[in-house]
Amino acid sequence: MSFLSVDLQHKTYPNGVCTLRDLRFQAGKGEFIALVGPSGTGKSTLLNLIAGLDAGFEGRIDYPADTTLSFMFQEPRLLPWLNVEDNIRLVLDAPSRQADTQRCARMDALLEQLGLADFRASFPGQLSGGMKRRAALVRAFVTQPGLLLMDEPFQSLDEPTAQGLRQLLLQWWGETRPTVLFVTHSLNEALLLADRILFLSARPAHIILDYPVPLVRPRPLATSQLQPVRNELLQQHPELLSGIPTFYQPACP
Amino acid sequence: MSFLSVDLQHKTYPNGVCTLRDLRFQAGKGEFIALVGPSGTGKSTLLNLIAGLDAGFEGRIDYPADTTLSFMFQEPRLLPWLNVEDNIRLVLDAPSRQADTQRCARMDALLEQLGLADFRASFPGQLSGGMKRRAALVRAFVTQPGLLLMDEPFQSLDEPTAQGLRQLLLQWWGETRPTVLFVTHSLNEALLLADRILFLSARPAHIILDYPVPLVRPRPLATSQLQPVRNELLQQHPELLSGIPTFYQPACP
Amino acid sequence: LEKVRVGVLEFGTVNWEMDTLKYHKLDEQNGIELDIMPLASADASTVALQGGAVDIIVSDWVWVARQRAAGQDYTLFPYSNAVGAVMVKPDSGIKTLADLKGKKLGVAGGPSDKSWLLLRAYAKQTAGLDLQAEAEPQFAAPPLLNELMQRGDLDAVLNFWHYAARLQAAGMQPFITVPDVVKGLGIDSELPLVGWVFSEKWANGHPDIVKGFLSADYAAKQILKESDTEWERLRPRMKAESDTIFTQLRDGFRAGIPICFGDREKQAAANTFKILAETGGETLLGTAKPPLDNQVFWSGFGLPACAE
Amino acid sequence: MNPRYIRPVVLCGFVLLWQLVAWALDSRYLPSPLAVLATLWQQLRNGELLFHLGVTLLRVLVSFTLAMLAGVALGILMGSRKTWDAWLDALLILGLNIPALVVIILCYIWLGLGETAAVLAVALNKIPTVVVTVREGARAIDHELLQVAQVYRLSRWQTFRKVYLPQLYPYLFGAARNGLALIWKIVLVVELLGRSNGVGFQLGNYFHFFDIQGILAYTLAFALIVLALEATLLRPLERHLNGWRA
Amino acid sequence: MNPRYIRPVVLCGFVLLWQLVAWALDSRYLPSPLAVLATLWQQLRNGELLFHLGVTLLRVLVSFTLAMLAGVALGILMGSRKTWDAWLDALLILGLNIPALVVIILCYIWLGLGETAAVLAVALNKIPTVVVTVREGARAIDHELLQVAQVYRLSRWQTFRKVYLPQLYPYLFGAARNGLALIWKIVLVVELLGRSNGVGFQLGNYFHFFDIQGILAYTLAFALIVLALEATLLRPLERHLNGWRA
Ligand SMILES: Nc1ncnc2c1ncn2[C@@H]1O[C@H](COP(=O)(O)OP(=O)(O)OP(=O)(O)O)[C@@H](O)[C@H]1O
Ligand SMILES: Nc1ncnc2c1ncn2[C@@H]1O[C@H](COP(=O)(O)OP(=O)(O)OP(=O)(O)O)[C@@H](O)[C@H]1O
Ligand SMILES: [Mg+2]
Ligand SMILES: [Mg+2]
Repeated sequence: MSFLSVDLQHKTYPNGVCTLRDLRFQAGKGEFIALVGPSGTGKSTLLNLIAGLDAGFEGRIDYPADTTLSFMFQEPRLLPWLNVEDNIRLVLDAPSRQADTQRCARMDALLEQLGLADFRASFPGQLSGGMKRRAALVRAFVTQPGLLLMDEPFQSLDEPTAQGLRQLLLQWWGETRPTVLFVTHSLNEALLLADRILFLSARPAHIILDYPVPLVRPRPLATSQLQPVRNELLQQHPELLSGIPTFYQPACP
Repeated sequence: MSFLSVDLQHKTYPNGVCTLRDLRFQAGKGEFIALVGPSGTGKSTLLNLIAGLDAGFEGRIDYPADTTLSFMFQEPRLLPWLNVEDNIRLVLDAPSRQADTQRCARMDALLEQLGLADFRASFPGQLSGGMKRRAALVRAFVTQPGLLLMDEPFQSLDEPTAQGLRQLLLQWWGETRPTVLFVTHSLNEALLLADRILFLSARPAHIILDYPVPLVRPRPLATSQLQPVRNELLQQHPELLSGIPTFYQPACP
Repeated sequence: LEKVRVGVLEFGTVNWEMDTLKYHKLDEQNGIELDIMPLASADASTVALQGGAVDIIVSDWVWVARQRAAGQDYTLFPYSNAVGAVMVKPDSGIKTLADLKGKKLGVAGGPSDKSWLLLRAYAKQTAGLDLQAEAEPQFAAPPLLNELMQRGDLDAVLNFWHYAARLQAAGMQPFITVPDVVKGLGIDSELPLVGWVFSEKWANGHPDIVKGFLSADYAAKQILKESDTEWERLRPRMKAESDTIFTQLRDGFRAGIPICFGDREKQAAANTFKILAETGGETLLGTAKPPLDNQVFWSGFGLPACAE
Repeated sequence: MNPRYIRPVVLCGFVLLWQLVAWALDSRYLPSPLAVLATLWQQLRNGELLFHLGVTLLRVLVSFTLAMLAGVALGILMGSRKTWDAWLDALLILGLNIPALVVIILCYIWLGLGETAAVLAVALNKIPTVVVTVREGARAIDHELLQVAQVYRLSRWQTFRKVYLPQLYPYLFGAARNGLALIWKIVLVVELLGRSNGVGFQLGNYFHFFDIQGILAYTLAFALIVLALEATLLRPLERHLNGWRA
Repeated sequence: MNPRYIRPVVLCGFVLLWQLVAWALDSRYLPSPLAVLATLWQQLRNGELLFHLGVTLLRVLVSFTLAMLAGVALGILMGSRKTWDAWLDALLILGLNIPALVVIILCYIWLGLGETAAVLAVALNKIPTVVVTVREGARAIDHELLQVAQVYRLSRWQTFRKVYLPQLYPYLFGAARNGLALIWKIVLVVELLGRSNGVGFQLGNYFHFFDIQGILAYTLAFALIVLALEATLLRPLERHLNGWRA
């Protein structure tokens, strides 16, 4: 049964840039989907449309109306005038999810796990780039969403930290089973995390390959063990990561 | 002969966070140095100090006074009210480097190479995350600096694009030979690009390993060919990428 | 010809006189050249005098007395006896001063206005009524008071004569005039309140100018007193909405022309000053104290009518 | 110098300078601060100052509150909705540029010589200036942060309080400071034209007799109140709200 | 509706409503727009309006320019340097809250009843309000962008023009609009108290006779000028400068 269904004819920005065209896919409840595609094609735009932040497009996007959302934006987007803790409490206090002790405990645990426990009272301007990103991750994880949108969440973090966070994400996903759309530029990361990978073309974006990851969970953590799958995929579809493909460039209407 | 000499006793922010402590190194003219270290340790802080943006530290940083700088910040930091072209022209018009036809041609070439030729007239708010980053790269490359500071420049770009940019950077570095300090979280990237890699400890940051990369140029581009060097390094120094090391945590004075 | 600069309200009554003076070239005939600086508010003229932009303005002698006490050497020569009146509606039922009790009484010129203080003294003396406390005085700008009166927001209004004249034309009745009040207070003489004000030092330095100006002005007054055609000429300046208002204004003006200013009048002023001092206190007089400084009045000129 | 002492030092320096110039000029148009203080003290003792100042402050308070509420609401509306802006903009410009005098007279005529008219006249004069400032703030709002609020389903009130308002603070402080000053200026005219008490009424009297000493005494009293308000309320509040910028 | 037509429609609607109310009330305190226009036309024909308006506009122009220049410079200084702020703040608050009347009288008395005094009095009244607004803007400046300018060694002028100023635009527009309105208000008082021409002088005369029709005619003339200024200068400029926000 499909939980999320995306059926876009096209999305054109007011300045005439056509980003999405004939992009269609469905996602089952609890499915983990990775989105991979060249820079500037329309991945963030797609997440924005799904989140309901932009209604100016042709097509339909459907999922149950009572779904709670979390969105880890491409930039951290913390409120600069609230300290780390208040930034997180803000979404905890939203009417749909009154902050209870359990949620607060969850926040404390997450801050601890992501190495921010000593920086609860710091303002975003006093954090490093990676720390801001981690604070935004806490904010996205602390609410328990039915649909989780993540836009390159682990960029700009050192490898050990990123790896730890991937594990954390998988563990948490296993427990509460939200539907996840996960934008990444790293094929390894996608192979490690997702049930399915959607490869997007260059702008205007559409899906050039819908790839179910042929790996059982729990998956190997070391890159080297992903290598065979990766190699096979790239052998079958050499165009996937070959830079900006030019074989499909229709004009928008 | 050393071009840049950094001799820091410590850097403590007004709120008491001590980020750098006993951090010392020298860089020769034209050397390409990569900085690798955990998130939140003080890499960006270090670049800020070197760029002269923050004078509140104990220690000395020396390089020739007439050195021209380029700084690719961790975030793109484009001026939102200027379009892509004007953002770049702004630094071209700085008094120290009057925009001449040669420089303008260079700008055009770079915009073309980085896939921004069609977006010269777009404002930063109309670009994708990766496109902003590419525009900031053009800005950093177009001036011909003696000292180039880059803070995770290729994050948030798809792999083919990033790989292309690495080549571009190397080619350009080979031509004009600026001294480069390059912050990255990717050991592979560091191995591919740098003459030396400085591994930083967790906060307060100091250098735990000064590693001269034992590879001749031109280097292999495929990750698999870097693997032996990488493995050997990690075998000798297993603590390097083991997350936040805790063996050195002296208090600041 | 010597220049004399006079600051007057552009549409004030004084400017009617200045117009006549200029029109008949009375200034040249008296050896001066009149330079009129039109202004838009009464306060503007005092600013102009103190700022040295004009030589002569119209103000009242209480003001002069107070300025003298504060060290300014201003002096005054009478210009008009015409002052205000309390106007009421014919059907208002206000017959005596005592009837003003609890009534809304509009007052022009603020709580330190001479007419208002004299009225208060008179009410106190004859009816034992403290108007300040027992009536409801409303201080506001004169044109505003006129409008509010006509709208019925006020029961009575004490306003300057040319505003009162307009009210009379609109059907209101004078309930008591300021001359009545003065007389009632036992001051048995014509009492000018406003006059030409100038610096004593300047006047001593230019006695011919002052004499020339005052003579020319006297001549203009005589024309206005006798000639109706002169008034027809002035009519556009007066902005009289109707013939009634026009007549009221003309007659009011004529009635206010001072005839004589001698010792009797000065004594009357001194007596009035005493009463004002009692009622107005320091708020009105500042550092000035009775008896009235003799030098308040300029003695370098006499009105021909009472030369004897 | 320790910044905490700078302000008092500046004020003292200012008074000292004034005293010196007053001595040097010895003009009645520049009374010495001592003389002004003496007048202030005397007016304070006989109760007049407190009475008139109290009345005026009450009017200032009421019309300030009115004007800020209406102005901020309208400013946000016009700054965030283009259509509303187009509809109301012309009227705003008219409202902004009607001379204070006209509004005051019309209020007095239509509503009678009362407190309502006075307070309303002041508020009407002030509202457009608040709108103009706040509208600019609302136009500069960061939409990316509002998207965060939308995605995480913050309540309208939370969004306003925590996401919207902090971006308006600089504009609100500007509007409040200028507003207080403007209201004070207009209240004086309002009182001069049609009230029987208040500082404006008193100043009118003083002005008539050119009693600059009295004028300055009342000015000083109000200025002291505003200075106190700045030091105890506005500045600490602003410092608190701007803590994150440091 | 096409937004380009909204403003004219609103203005026409406003005039229509006014006409209707004027008919319904039939009061001399609310003359009909037709009557006001007739007065306007007549005053225009006999040249008085153009003369007085011209004189006033010249004063407005000069003092506006003066006040904006001084105010913006001081505002930036105080907003970006804490020490300067501490030193000048108390004086700013004093300047802000001195009644317009006091400044005007003192200027007239000390400088004589001339144009210099008039223009200076207006500018002095206005400067503190510009400072207060611009100071808030300068405090909210983004330092990360200034760092870009510093690293790439932009000249001081470039940094100011391209990096600093664009962040101040919303504040400058607020200050300019409010400034124009405030100056217009004060210039009227200034003219009322000591000039022999200008709109304030004329309004004083009309007030003398309670000629609301005349008062409104002059008000209308000025409002039309400001509306034209908005439509041809301020709004297009603002749209141009805000293009990037769209
Ligand atoms: N507000 C906007 N107005 C106009 N064009 C826009 C706007 N936002 C994005 N675009 C254009 O839409 C295209 C897709 O942008 P989007 O941010 O979705 O890319 P992306 O796939 O997320 O890229 P990246 O990996 O670099 O973040 C880009 O070409 C961009 O120029
Ligand atoms: N303005 C500031 N005020 C106070 N503390 C700061 C400030 N800027 C940075 N810090 C602190 O200094 C430390 C180092 O920050 P820095 O940005 O240099 O880290 P980094 O090594 O660049 O990390 P990342 O890889 O996440 O970007 C962090 O702990 C951060 O909290
Ligand atoms: Mg994106
Ligand atoms: Mg960093």
